[in-house]
Amino acid sequence: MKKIINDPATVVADALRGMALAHADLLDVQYDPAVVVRADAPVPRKVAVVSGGGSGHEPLHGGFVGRGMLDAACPGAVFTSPTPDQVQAALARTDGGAGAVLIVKNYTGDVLNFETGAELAAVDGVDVRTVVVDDDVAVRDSLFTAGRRGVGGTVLVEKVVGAAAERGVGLDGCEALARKVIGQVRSMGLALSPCTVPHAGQPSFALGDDEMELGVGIHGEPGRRRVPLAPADSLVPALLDPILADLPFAEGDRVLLFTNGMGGTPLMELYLAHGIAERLLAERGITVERRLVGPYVTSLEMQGMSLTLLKLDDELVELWDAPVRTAALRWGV
Amino acid sequence: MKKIINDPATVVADALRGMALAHADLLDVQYDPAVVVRADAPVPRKVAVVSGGGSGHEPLHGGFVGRGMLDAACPGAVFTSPTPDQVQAALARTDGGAGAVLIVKNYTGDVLNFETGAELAAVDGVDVRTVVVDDDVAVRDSLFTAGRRGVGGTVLVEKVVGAAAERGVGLDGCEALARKVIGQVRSMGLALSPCTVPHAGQPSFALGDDEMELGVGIHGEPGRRRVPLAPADSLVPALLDPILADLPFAEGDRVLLFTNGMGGTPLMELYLAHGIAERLLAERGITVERRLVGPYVTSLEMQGMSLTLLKLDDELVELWDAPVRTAALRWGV
Amino acid sequence: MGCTAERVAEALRAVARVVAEHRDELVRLDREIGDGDHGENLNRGFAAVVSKLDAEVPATPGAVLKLAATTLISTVGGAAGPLYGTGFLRAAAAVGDAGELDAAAVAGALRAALEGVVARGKAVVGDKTMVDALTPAVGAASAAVAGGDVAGVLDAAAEAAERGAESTVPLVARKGRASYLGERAVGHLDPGARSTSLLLRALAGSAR
Amino acid sequence: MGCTAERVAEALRAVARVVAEHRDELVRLDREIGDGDHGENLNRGFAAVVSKLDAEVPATPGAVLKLAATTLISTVGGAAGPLYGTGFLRAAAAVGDAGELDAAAVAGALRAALEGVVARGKAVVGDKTMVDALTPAVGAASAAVAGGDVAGVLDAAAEAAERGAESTVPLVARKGRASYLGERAVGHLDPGARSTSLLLRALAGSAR
Ligand SMILES: Nc1ncnc2c1ncn2[C@@H]1O[C@H](COP(=O)(O)OP(=O)(O)O)[C@@H](O)[C@H]1O
Ligand SMILES: Nc1ncnc2c1ncn2[C@@H]1O[C@H](COP(=O)(O)OP(=O)(O)O)[C@@H](O)[C@H]1O
Ligand SMILES: [Mg+2]
Ligand SMILES: [Mg+2]
Ligand SMILES: [Mg+2]
Ligand SMILES: [Mg+2]
Repeated sequence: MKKIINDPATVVADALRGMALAHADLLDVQYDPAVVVRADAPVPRKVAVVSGGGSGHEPLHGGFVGRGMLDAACPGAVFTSPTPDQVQAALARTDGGAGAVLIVKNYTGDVLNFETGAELAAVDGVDVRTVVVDDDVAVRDSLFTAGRRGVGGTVLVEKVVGAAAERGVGLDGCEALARKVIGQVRSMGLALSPCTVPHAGQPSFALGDDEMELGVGIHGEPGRRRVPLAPADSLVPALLDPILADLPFAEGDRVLLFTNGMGGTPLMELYLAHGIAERLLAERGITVERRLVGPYVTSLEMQGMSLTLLKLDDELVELWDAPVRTAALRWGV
Repeated sequence: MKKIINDPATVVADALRGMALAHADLLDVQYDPAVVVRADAPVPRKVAVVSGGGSGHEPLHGGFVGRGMLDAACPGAVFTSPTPDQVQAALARTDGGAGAVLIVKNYTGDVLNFETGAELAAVDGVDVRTVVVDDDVAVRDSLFTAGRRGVGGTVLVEKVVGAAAERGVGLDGCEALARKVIGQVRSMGLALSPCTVPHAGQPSFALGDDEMELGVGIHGEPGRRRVPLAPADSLVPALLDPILADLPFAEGDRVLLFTNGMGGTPLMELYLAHGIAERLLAERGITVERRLVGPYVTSLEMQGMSLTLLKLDDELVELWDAPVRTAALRWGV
Repeated sequence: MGCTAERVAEALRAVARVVAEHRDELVRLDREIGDGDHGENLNRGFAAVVSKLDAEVPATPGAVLKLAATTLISTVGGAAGPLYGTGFLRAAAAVGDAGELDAAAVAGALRAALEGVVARGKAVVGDKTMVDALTPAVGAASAAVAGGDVAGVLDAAAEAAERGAESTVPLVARKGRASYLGERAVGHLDPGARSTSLLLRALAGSAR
Repeated sequence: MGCTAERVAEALRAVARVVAEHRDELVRLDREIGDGDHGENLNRGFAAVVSKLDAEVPATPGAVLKLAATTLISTVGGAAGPLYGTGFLRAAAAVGDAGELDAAAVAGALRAALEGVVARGKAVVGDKTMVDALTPAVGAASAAVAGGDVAGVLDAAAEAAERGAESTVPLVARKGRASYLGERAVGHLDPGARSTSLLLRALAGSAR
């Protein structure tokens, strides 16, 4: 295992210390329990937007804390959901009296821990609305399973709801918006190489030189199918087609296309894949109105990518374009 | 070789096509010869700031094209300097009548090709001032060698000169500023793993499981020394100490600390290393006034990092803080 | 010879030792069909329990179990944190403020723990989770109460849990992270079922 | 029997074939002490030269050499692009608008090429660059002019270039990317010296 760390047991706290120094103008970091908070929290009368999850997906979620996006993020151990006391503390620190939207990725651990944290915060008197993002079309959904995973779409939910809250939209409105975005966002990913969790010390799975994992998750979980490596012209439709078929997206739709890197894939390859995806969407009469390209929801150093498609309307475009000032996304301010 | 590409021979053009679509509001891309140009170029009466180099270091340089930074970037083949006709075309497209500063990283190929390009542009009537960035303290300098390499410091030169040009500083002033920044910026890097150039198909060097390359370049060139892997608390001073000793930086200095990722190293590790570097600087009485943390000068998927230290004064702080709107750096606008 | 608070604390220390010894095995099992953190998470959690117990052992078995519950909830994270945490919390509630636990109380605590895990996680037997180990353990523990002591009850529970854990190998998972794998989870032991059987075996060993 | 424009074009096609055949070798040599692009860059450049020649062969040897020069400059990049480009440009200037080149003209063109490479790159013999191959080649070519034909001159040049390239193996580099390696460049053949010897051998072969 080759990592720039001291001790796997302290890696999250050690990284948070550096992050706090790097972004002292934006963030306030507390350590026990660990929470990354917007520097000017709580913002009076604003709905607090709070998220979190296992670490190792940076910049998700701490990189999205700041004006126009998240009020707080709860970083768990690497690939491990945070604990309820972190969630409770985040909600307490950001409560401006207007309630909170808690954005949770759909993993059993995250759902259970955030649920408990929200219960504790409710006892503290915070009106908490929990929304669960489950945009990964690679996972077959059913009442009898854990359901779809939350992946790249989470960033878009956080941006849109964060923008609405910043404009003064109330708790019901923010919750409804979150559900709307979740309803019309879909994603799928692939991995060319695995990643190594610091405390595990070994790669999460083994891939042959000419293999890739299609439908991989963001925790180094093996994907749904192992398939032969292929040129980008084949990889991109292998992600895009299931996404398009799922919602489904149709001719005439306006979309945001988010081409995400898993961490170890160079920007050059992401741009290349993005270009192919845009061409394929144009061929189907789907209009790409907004785009995001880069490593925003990562799996440590895993090589791979995901595509996320969000169906847009004027309201969502406006909220996407609204000013945002965080470590990882910033515009208009 | 595992990459999301179609054909090694077309990878740069294919990526540029995606980049052009992803940032149509900021950039204009032309393909023959390949140049990435600011969308509103030429800006009348503004000094044009132009750079470029081999591809594979993204977001350098194309990701820094836009208001407040570069007017154009010339992307060469992967790890290969661009050709003179690209430089000539970039200078022609961005000439607003106030001359141009050409920012070149100190590699034989880059220097020779940019030199020729600048000569061709001079014939076209553009007043071109070439500055050569050579901030890498890992390389021993001498009149009888190729001299130090240009690495992470290049981003800082581009930002500062770009901001000055945007404010209307003239050609002499911009050139002087560039030389000033080059005079007080120093960098050093290390690699934990090599990278694979698409057309080579094989890693640039082999590293044992417990080895790293200290003083590595950004082209997959082997570094100066191969040393045993060590905890972050040892790695960071191994980069920082030679930097501090070189300028030298001294107690009371104000600095910008740039903790750069080589591509394949997770943001978490960069923050962790950044935190250590800030602590070490504080111990020496050096004040970190500005910081930049992230993968900005990369070597494809190489795992590793570099540190860059720029000595600041009020003028440089102001230019660093000035608005910038590019694909990779954006604030204030 | 019932179980005092001290004995329960001892038992938890034994659990922590066993979890530490099997940390890497649990990480490996979770790497195969999950995300590779199960051993690390439990080890962090039980180490925290031990350091709390080192500071002070609460007065009653129930209070010790409650301390373990809250500590696990606030240090483990992941799916296992709330599930084991809820299990211990329900077990604490079940034993009330009794000063000592007899065989029936232990069996009752196990049953309450199972109910807590199921209430939280909604898994049923056959979903390839810790429930596949805990459910038969609870049945065996209840059956062993008549004429048995605490050690006998826990022995029976551990024995059944081990078989229950083994039974997860051929299954497709329907809950937790392994459910994303479909058929590819077949042939692998569920890490949570394995940790449940290790916990019960450690408790049984400590009761003897 | 001097060299016509057609013959020079043929010779450049031969060079392109040899470079393509040795592309991977040059990439490997450059990976060892540089950045692994030398074979790819030259291959791209000479392939471009061939496609220009396929479209139209200019009228004089000098014009053919100039076409090669400008094409190499605008397609190769890296250090080798401007260096070889300048070399060809100076060779073109040296031969002027002669319709055919004799042995003396070829030797003179080689000397002009070397001067161009040195003017651009400022390397001297022993710096572990293409200059280490080209310098002895120029000397040998001049010596072979008396009583020799074009093929003889180029044979002598290629032979000397091969020995010159080999001589780079034990050297520490003082120019180009390999100079960053210090002692670690010792024991490796310089890719640019190797490509120079390949070019000259291809030219010699084509002249026979
Ligand atoms: N819904 C559930 N009900 C009961 N047990 C579950 C459930 N989901 C997961 N588990 C158990 O949790 C174990 C995984 O725990 P752990 O690795 O700590 O959490 P995570 O999956 O969040 O990384 C699984 O092996 C399984 O036994
Ligand atoms: N200053 C110089 N003078 C002469 N030849 C040089 C000089 N610098 C480099 N070279 C030659 O160029 C070769 C490398 O070419 P190439 O790999 O194409 O360029 P780059 O180093 O830019 O990747 C070296 O092997 C060496 O022979
Ligand atoms: Mg986990
Ligand atoms: Mg090169
Ligand atoms: Mg797990
Ligand atoms: Mg090279």
